[in-house]
Amino acid sequence: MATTASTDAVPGFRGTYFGRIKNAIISIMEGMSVTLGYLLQRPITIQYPDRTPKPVKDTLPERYRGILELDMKTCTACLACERACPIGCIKIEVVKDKETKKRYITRFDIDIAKCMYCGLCVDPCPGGAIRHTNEFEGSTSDVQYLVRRFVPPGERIEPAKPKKKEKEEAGAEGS
Amino acid sequence: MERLADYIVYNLPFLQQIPRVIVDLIIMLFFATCMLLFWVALFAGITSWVERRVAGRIQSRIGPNRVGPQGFLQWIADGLKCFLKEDFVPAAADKKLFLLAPYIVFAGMFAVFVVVPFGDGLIISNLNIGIFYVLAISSLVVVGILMSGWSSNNKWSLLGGMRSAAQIVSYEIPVSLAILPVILLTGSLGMQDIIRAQGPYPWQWFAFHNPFTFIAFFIFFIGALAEGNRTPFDIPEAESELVAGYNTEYSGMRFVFFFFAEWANLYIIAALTVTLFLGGWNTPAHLYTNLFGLLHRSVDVAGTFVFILKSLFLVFVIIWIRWTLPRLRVDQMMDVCWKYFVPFSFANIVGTIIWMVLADAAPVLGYVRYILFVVGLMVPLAIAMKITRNFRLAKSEIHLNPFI
Amino acid sequence: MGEIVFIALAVGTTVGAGVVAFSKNIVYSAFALLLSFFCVAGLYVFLAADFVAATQVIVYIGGILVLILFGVMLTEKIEKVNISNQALKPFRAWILLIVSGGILIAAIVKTNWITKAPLPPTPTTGELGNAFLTRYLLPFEIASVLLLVALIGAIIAGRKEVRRK
Amino acid sequence: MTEFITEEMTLNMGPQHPSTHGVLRFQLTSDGEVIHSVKPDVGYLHRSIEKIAEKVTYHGFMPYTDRVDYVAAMNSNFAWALTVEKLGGYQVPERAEYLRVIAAELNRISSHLIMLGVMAMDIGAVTPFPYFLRERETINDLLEELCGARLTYNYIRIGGVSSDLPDGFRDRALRFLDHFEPIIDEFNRLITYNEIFVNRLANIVIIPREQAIAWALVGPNLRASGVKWDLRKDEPYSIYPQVEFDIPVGKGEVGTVGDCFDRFIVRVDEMRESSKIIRQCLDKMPEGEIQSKLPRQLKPPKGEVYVRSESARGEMGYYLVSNGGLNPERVKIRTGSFSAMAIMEEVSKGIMIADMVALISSLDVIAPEIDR
Repeated sequence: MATTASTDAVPGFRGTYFGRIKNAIISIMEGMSVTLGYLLQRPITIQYPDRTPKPVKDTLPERYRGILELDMKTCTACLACERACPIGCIKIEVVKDKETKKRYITRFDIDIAKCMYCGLCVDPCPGGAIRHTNEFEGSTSDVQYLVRRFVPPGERIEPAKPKKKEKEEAGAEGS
Repeated sequence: MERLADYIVYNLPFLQQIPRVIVDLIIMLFFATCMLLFWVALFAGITSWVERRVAGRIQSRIGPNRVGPQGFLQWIADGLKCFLKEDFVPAAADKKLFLLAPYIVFAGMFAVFVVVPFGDGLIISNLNIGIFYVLAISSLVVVGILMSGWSSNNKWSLLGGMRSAAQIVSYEIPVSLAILPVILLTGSLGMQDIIRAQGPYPWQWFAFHNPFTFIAFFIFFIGALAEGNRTPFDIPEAESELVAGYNTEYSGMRFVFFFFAEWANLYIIAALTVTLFLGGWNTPAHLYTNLFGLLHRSVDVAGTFVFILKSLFLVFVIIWIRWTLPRLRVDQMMDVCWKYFVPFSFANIVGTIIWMVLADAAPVLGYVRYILFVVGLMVPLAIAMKITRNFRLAKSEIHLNPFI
Repeated sequence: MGEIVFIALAVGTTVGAGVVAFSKNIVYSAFALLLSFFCVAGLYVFLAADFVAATQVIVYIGGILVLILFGVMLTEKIEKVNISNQALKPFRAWILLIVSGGILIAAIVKTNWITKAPLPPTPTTGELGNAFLTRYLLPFEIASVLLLVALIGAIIAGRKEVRRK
Repeated sequence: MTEFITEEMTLNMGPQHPSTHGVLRFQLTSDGEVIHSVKPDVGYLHRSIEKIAEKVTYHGFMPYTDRVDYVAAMNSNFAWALTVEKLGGYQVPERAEYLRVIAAELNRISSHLIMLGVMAMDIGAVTPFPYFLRERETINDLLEELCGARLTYNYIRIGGVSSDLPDGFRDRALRFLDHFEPIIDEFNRLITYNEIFVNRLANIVIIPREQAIAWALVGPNLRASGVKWDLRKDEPYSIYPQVEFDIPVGKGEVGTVGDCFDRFIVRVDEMRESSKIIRQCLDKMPEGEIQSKLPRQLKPPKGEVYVRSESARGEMGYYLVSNGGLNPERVKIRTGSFSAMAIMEEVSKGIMIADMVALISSLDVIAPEIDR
């Protein structure tokens, strides 16, 4: 009982008595000169959102994966994006008109609330219809407003004609 | 203060009808209120803004800059917010003590201002036990902190309260012992006497008087940081260990009181250090009063200015230290106190006594203060050199404008 | 004016002491000491003993009270707020109270108290220091040695096996 | 002398506690400041990522691997890609390999920066954290240019990477590294060799070599105990055999090998090595394809495979069973943080609460990586 450990075994101590004082003085002065140096430098933060030199949206790189956007004019309704989406935030409904034998998109919803911006839907899109924008501010008062409906309810849109080459590719992927 | 009271009574004859004790009491209460409203509250608030701005720039951020010009009114906004918040008492807390604790902490801090000098004659009460009174009355803070820690009925708070009590009680010893060399040299405990015993020029300050007071200066300053729970001794409120220590459960106004006390304490640490070691309000060229004609000779404007300037510089140093250093562990904090500060401060007392005897015999020793002053100058010089080196290595650019 | 303050201080001291004795909560007892000690310090100021008053605060509040609080907080189940401080053997306590109280009251009534005019508040620090180092040097040194012995004893008693990796 | 028996106090550290790095809970029994036992309670962040893997495609699981270890998402991506490629025998173009390594090493630096900053903050120094984050921000900008995201990259694809280097990336990356290498020295001056910091970490919670191996510590935690084991060298994958770099191990610089300080300094040194790797890769990178031709819907053959790779938090292993269909049959992820949690109970007896905080951050645990 009452065995005390020697100073060396106590965690966190090293060096001699005066050595430690010296170390403390030197290292604290080193540290304080670094922090004072930064006090004399320009801060690197920017003041989002209203005091940035130009809108943050414009400073984002080209590949930035923001909120998804769809160009209905080039969409071929190949459903590749819906298949690629791991979450299932893209919902496409295509109907075939029995009279004209034409396909129509009746629904193309992207649920931005679910979307995790992974970019997997952009890769397989043959015409580049679906793509990420630089838009990243999506806050709304209700989560249901985040469902982007690219086909207005009740309407139907005729999909674009896929080009020959891409059609083959689209066929190949089904294998 | 007495001189001021004399002056007021002399100029307002109707006061002479009333017993002098009551007049003194009223004047003192009046000045205490002024002190609280126009100095402590203002200072604590503005310091909170300054600290956040300095911390921001040190961390390469901007800091608060939205409320008012350059965010200067941020402290009012924060204060208002806290006053309007719900004063929340945990269900399992001991309500009476929980509600009382912040006031005791605050009273302990605020009562110190009674003897903090602001200039020649500008002191609420020049008690002849001045510095001893500071040590005594500030021990109220410990009780308040223990009270808050225990009554919160939260284990983290309890640990914080215990840590704080252990820390403050321990560091009271080296701090008191570091004051003793100064008292030996002065022969008085009164704050104004201590300041008068020093001179206006840096080498006449007690910090540079002899090697022992030089060490005592550092021991006092660091020990005072520990007593005020400032980094690197912020162990009681170590946010990464104890969530927030003894004030974890506090909210609203009572929470503000703790921080009010903390920021007021910043000024107390600085002012005491300036009083004891850095020459107080002594001004070089006797730029004495009458600057504004309205003020009586007893109000020393230039001295007050010098005193507050020195104190503010030390406040900046404290902030700077806070945003640089990591935190000690609780046993290391004790280790620093008992194994380093206490022996050194004892040696200082003995050394100062021997020095005083020797200095009487050999006046040559009086020149040591110039050497020590040069040594003291080396510290900012060394830091400046290190900063230039850092800038060179990291290819940084200087940007001095504080307003962004 | 002076009397009002004096009575307030006296009442404060007594009430504080009363709470210490009668409170059911040991922590309340400890904190009530704060009031008692503080009012005693005020009484010292009345006696024109400013240095003693400050010493009272620094030693009793800053030192002893904190130690007592430490002791109380290290007691069992301290993290539960409502610990009761039970009264034990009230009958014997009453006997003791009556006997000792009677002696005290008798002493107060019988003593021929000297009343003096209030002393002017003069600095006492220097005189105290001189008295300690001249006339009362021996008691002062004996007290110091005793305290030192107690300190060393406390350190030895409080030492615990350091068990670290 | 009689030994005092003191009552133990049960403390709940977490799930909401500033230094548990996420939603993690420790049940401490302590005698005042000294901890008697620690019981980690994990699972607060369980998101069934392994189960989700059975419902999504092989490509589709890639974004989920970002969420396994969000601080070093690129390394997590890398590990999944390696696993599926090994199972399916898919080839990866050489340029893609270089791109992967560049991205993974940049991410390793940024992950270590977070760890070092957070550790300094847990020890009480708040200021290093923004400095470290500032450097991390530059890396994030680089990776954002590269792949379009700052945290959950989803850059590496099975059989390649999603995009080639953007214009001027090489110059910007080199400029960053030129700036970053002297900054590491500045970090060291600011915090690493600060006397208080050293005293807080040296000789604290020493994990000796044998114990570290026995409890299956991995990555920097293992190397800090003096074991020179790095999958990039010992079980090389990708193009790591073609680049030169050292494996920093704990040397007990200020205390004993395997203490908290070693776990800190090993990561500081690893950042230098990573920067060396990136420089070499940027120089050596060949021109060519970045993605091999693979079908859109992967159907690897039936079988099972376990692939491990060196993530920022040590070995990250994916065990994958395929039934030949579109979705994996079973995925099991083995992470560095999880094995670090196991040793917690063993080594934390008799330390103080403040050391506990240092231990948690020195093991560099990321709560979502423990629970997955």
